Amino acid sequence: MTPQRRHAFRVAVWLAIASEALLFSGLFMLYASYRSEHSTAFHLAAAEDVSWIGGTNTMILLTSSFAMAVAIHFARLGRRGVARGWAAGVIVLGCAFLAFKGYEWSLHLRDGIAPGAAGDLEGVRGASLFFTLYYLMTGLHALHVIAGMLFVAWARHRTRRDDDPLAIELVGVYWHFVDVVWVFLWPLFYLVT
Amino acid sequence: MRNLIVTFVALVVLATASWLLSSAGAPAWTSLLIAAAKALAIGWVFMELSEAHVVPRTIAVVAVLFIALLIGGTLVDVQLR
Amino acid sequence: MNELFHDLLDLPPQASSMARSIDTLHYVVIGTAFLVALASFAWIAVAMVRFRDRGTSAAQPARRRIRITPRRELALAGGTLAVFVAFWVVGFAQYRALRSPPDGAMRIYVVAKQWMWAAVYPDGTSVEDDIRVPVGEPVHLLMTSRDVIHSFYVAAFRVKQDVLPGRTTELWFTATIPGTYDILCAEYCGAGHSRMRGHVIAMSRDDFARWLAGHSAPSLAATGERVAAERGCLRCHTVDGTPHLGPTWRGLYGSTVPLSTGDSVVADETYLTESMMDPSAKLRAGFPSLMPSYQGLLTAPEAASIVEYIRSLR
Amino acid sequence: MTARTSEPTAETFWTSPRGVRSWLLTHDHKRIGVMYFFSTALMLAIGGAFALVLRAVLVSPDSSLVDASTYNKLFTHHGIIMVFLFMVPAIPSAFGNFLVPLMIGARDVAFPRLNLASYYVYCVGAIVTICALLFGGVDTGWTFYAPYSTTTSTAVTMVACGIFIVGVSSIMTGLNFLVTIHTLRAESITWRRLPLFVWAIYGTAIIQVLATPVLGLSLAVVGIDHVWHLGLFDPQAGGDPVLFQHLFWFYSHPAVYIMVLPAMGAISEIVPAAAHNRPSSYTGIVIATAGIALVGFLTWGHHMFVAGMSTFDAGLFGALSMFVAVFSAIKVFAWLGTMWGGRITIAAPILYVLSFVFLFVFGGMSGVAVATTSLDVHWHDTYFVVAHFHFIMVGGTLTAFLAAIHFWFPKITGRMYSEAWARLAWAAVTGGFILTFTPQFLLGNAGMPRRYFSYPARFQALHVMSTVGAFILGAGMMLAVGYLVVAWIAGRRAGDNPWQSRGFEWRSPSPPPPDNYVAPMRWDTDAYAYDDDDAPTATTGTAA
Ligand code: HEA
Ligand code: HEA
Ligand code: HEC
Ligand code: CUA
Ligand SMILES: [Cu+2]
Repeated sequence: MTPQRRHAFRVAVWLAIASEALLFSGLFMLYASYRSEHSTAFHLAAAEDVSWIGGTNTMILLTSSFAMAVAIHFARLGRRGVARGWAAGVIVLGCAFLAFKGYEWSLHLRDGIAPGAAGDLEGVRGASLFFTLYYLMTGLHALHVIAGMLFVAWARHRTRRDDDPLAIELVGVYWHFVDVVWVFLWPLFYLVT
Repeated sequence: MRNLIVTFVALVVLATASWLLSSAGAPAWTSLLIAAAKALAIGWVFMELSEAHVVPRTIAVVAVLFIALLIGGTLVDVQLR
Repeated sequence: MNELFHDLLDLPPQASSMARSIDTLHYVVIGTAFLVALASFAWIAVAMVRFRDRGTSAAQPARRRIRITPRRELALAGGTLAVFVAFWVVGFAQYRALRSPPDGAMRIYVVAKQWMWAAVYPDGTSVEDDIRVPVGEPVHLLMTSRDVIHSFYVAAFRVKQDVLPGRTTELWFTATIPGTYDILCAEYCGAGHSRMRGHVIAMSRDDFARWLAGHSAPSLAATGERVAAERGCLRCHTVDGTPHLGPTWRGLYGSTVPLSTGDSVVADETYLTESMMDPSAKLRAGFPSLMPSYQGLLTAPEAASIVEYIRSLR
Repeated sequence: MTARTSEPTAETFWTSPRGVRSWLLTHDHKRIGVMYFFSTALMLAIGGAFALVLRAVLVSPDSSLVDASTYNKLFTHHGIIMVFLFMVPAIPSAFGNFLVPLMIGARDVAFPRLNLASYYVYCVGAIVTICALLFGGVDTGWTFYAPYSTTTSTAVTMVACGIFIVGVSSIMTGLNFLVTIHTLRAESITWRRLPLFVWAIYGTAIIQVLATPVLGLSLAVVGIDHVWHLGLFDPQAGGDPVLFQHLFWFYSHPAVYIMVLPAMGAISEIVPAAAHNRPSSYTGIVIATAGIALVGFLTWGHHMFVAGMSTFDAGLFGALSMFVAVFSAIKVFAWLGTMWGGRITIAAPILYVLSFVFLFVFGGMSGVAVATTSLDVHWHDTYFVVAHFHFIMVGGTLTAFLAAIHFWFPKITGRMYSEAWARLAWAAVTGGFILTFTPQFLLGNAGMPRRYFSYPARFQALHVMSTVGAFILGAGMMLAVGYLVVAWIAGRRAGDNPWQSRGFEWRSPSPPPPDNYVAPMRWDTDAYAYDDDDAPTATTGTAA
């Protein structure tokens, strides 16, 4: 592959990420505005989120990003077997993240906290907005985690016949982006109690 | 490889610090500041912006600016009306 | 001059105190637009005649090239920007005036719903679709909607303001010519949007006073007193100046209220209404977040009546 | 004329390879451009048909042709079809696809398969959007303002889905162009020699990639809310309807520049080619393109001056709108300068340019007028605004689209249309346009709100004029369809470069062969090298 072609792929992936970032930005904008309009409600509501799950998931994604970076590192050295191992780690961590996320959603749903519904905080104006945004933002993020895992699996598969590390590198950039989004979701939904 | 490990450790330390600070009742902007620092570290090292061509770097900066623009422009309205 | 442009541009009567000056700006802006467009057209048309390809004929004028050097470019852009900025300066000054109701204006509470306009006067008179106002006196509308967004538009006064559910928006005007002027809903609001029309009827002060007197109803403030008692506001609020669970209402209106965030606000109609509908949005310093929201429990006229009541406690 | 005419038997992209399958699965940017052209033109016809029904209804103050809710659906779908299915993709995806690779000396775009995919994604989105009509359609206006859009009982979710899908296609196209322009330029076509149309597509693509996702999000949120009643914009739950407007306009103001930048790009190519003159300020046009693309993101709030936005934001967005308008003025000055002193070929393209400049300048200045805060209080949501945007979108962009068709028709088909018919159609379109939309400015002045099915009788005379104009305009467009189809089938051969343009795209045969060039190319003169062109000779296909 020509250097020019590599450059083309890198630019394309970065553009796609910029576009995705703006997709999320709309929800971040709603969060920021509603938080400034209903700061007490958002405080109270954030306390309902399960903080150990949030913390664990943060660590999981940070670790997965690290694993991704290591996988790329080995792919470049030509040690494709090692790279595949680390990439598998990324996928496993992604699954773990989703499992915790799903568990937390189920806890919420049991407590009557659903999109548009605020459980015990039903009377507090603005609390249901918090939870709607919580579901929309973590839901959209979860979709990106799933997409990211599929990409990683695909790139991992490619390394079997192709020793070009480009695919895994590009997929890695995307995966890190998914991590960055979570880095912001975590304080917004768990830490601002 | 060393870079990667150092970054990872730094990320974990920052995350822990953020968690401790918030349970100690620090204001919300501290954890957002830390989040920004983490995002920067991930972008610079893991996403390899440090070695990237100007084009990806420019794209990243422009995207961040536009996000700030959307949130800023609206927030100004919400606060001032 | 005003007459000529006014008729040429098919503008409605200038029936409010602001209309004349807004129209003057209108003439300047549209006049500039027209002249610039015409000049560009003429330029190209002349070029197309003078420099048309004459084939082999020797009459072809020599090739010339206008180069817009950076210096010329800056001059052109700067000149254009200066014109636009001038529009902005005058326009924004007028806009701020349009958005700042004068003190002591007569207040009318307006409620929009699909697809009609209702209004209540401070003395309790309520009307539908036909809002009467005295000529020469500033009128201050406090508007809210019961369903979707509407927009209160009186072309003859050159005023318009969207009317939102869950929020109070304001608009003011001083009618200058007696007459009947259309209120047209200017924000799309469903099947009846184009029929959501009303009238502002501007009458001389005497006629207006006579009309109002003919409609005696319990005043808004009196209604407010009753509603406040019925809804249990007075369990937490006093009207004698002593704080209870909540702050007292005496002297509240127009005062500067310290907030828990350290900021402060002036307790005007919008703040008071917001405090009923969304009490936790702006917490008064020194009080707990105790008050429930009355969104959906108080109707818009009831909220307006309580505001009037609090206002009467000065 | 010394232009070498390609042999009729030479292979062109039209015929090689043959077969329906080869078209449907093509990776050739030219074929994809042509398919986009026909699809978007079909959308123009449908949207135009809706417009004519609207105009017919508005002839009388209380029409019995349709009822109020049908009328509301008609203007909603008119706006949606025209904006999202016709105008946003029309010039970038049809002409952009066809021309950009030819103008940068490439054989294709960077990602041909992505390009084809974007076309099919567009088709799916368009079909979903249009099929929503079968499910009753939507009646929200193309702006989908909450809380009306979340509470109406019409097919909001389906249309939101359709537009979302079209948006994905738009992002794919923009991304593809950005990468193509960055990585596939022929070595000697440097940034400073990039044709102005390519610059325009570049600016457009930036907006497509960065603004479209926000539109997608806002429609997704409305669609979801409409189904599950989450109350995200419902004041009852503490929601704020004005925030939806912020989201919507953050895309939709930049989107108006998606709709005008490519049109300006086409004009920037046609003017030098028709006047045989170097642009009077290449750099100015490039800077203005970038300025519009970037500063255009700073003005969205000017749609909300009376929406209950803060006074501070109103002043800020008003001022920034004035600022961005200057960039358009810079372009106009550059075109005017270029027209002076050249050797102008009087033919259909330049006639459309003449109309374009007049209508765009007045339409743009009416934009400046509505950006003047105090004036917009009177004009907002009246026919003045309707006239403003039709002046730019129909008088500007649609006119430029027609200019582009007439200019590049010989490039694409290798044939020439009848000039006499073309002038007749031009006169009908321009005259009809002016008659349609000038009265609407006056209606707005007089206080006629938009989206009104019935109206006070005093507005009738102007409405009737407008309707008459619309039918003349429609007739002109149909006429154009007629002679263009005839010319496509049976027109005379045009030669490779009938306009004797120096543009890069004219240096390959017309119509181009599947791989764009028959011989290796050198680009030693730039795309506007008319300086020594007093007895023009063709520059076709400079083989190395
Ligand atoms: C292609 C589409 C397009 C384009 C290019 C524009 C361009 C502009 N628009 Fe327009 N606009 C729309 C499409 C477009 N608009 C649509 C669809 C709506 C309505 C949406 C809805 O509500 O449904 C709208 C509505 C709209 C509004 C809201 C009105 C309202 O709802 O109340 C405003 C307000 O500021 C505005 C402003 C502008 C400005 C300042 C420009 C500027 O960019 C114009 C710049 C151009 C020029 C200024 C011309 C060139 C100038 C010269 C040659 C000047 C020389 C001058 C001197 C020397 C003095 N537009
Ligand atoms: C790109 C955009 C675009 C274009 C090109 C047009 C074109 C036209 N528009 Fe439209 N319009 C909008 C975008 C556009 N419009 C938008 C965004 C709105 C706001 C919607 C809302 O409020 O939500 C609007 C609203 C709008 C209204 C206001 C409705 C209201 O507020 O109540 C009116 C009324 O006159 C109108 C009229 C017209 C007319 C007469 C044309 C004419 O120029 C059309 C001319 C074209 C044709 C007549 C088609 C030509 C025919 C063929 C090519 C047929 C050949 C066919 C075959 C051979 C199969 N439009
Ligand atoms: C359970 C007690 C309680 C009830 C009942 C109650 N309030 Fe309050 N109210 C408060 C408290 C406490 C505050 C101060 C904290 C705050 O700003 O929310 C307050 C603040 C206010 C304010 C803002 C005053 C200021 O100084 O900032 C207004 C106006 C108000 N209430 C109106 C009403 C009305 C009208 C009702 C009845 C329809 C009502 N309240 C019922 C407790 C109550
Ligand atoms: Cu009410 Cu339109
Ligand atoms: Cu705009």
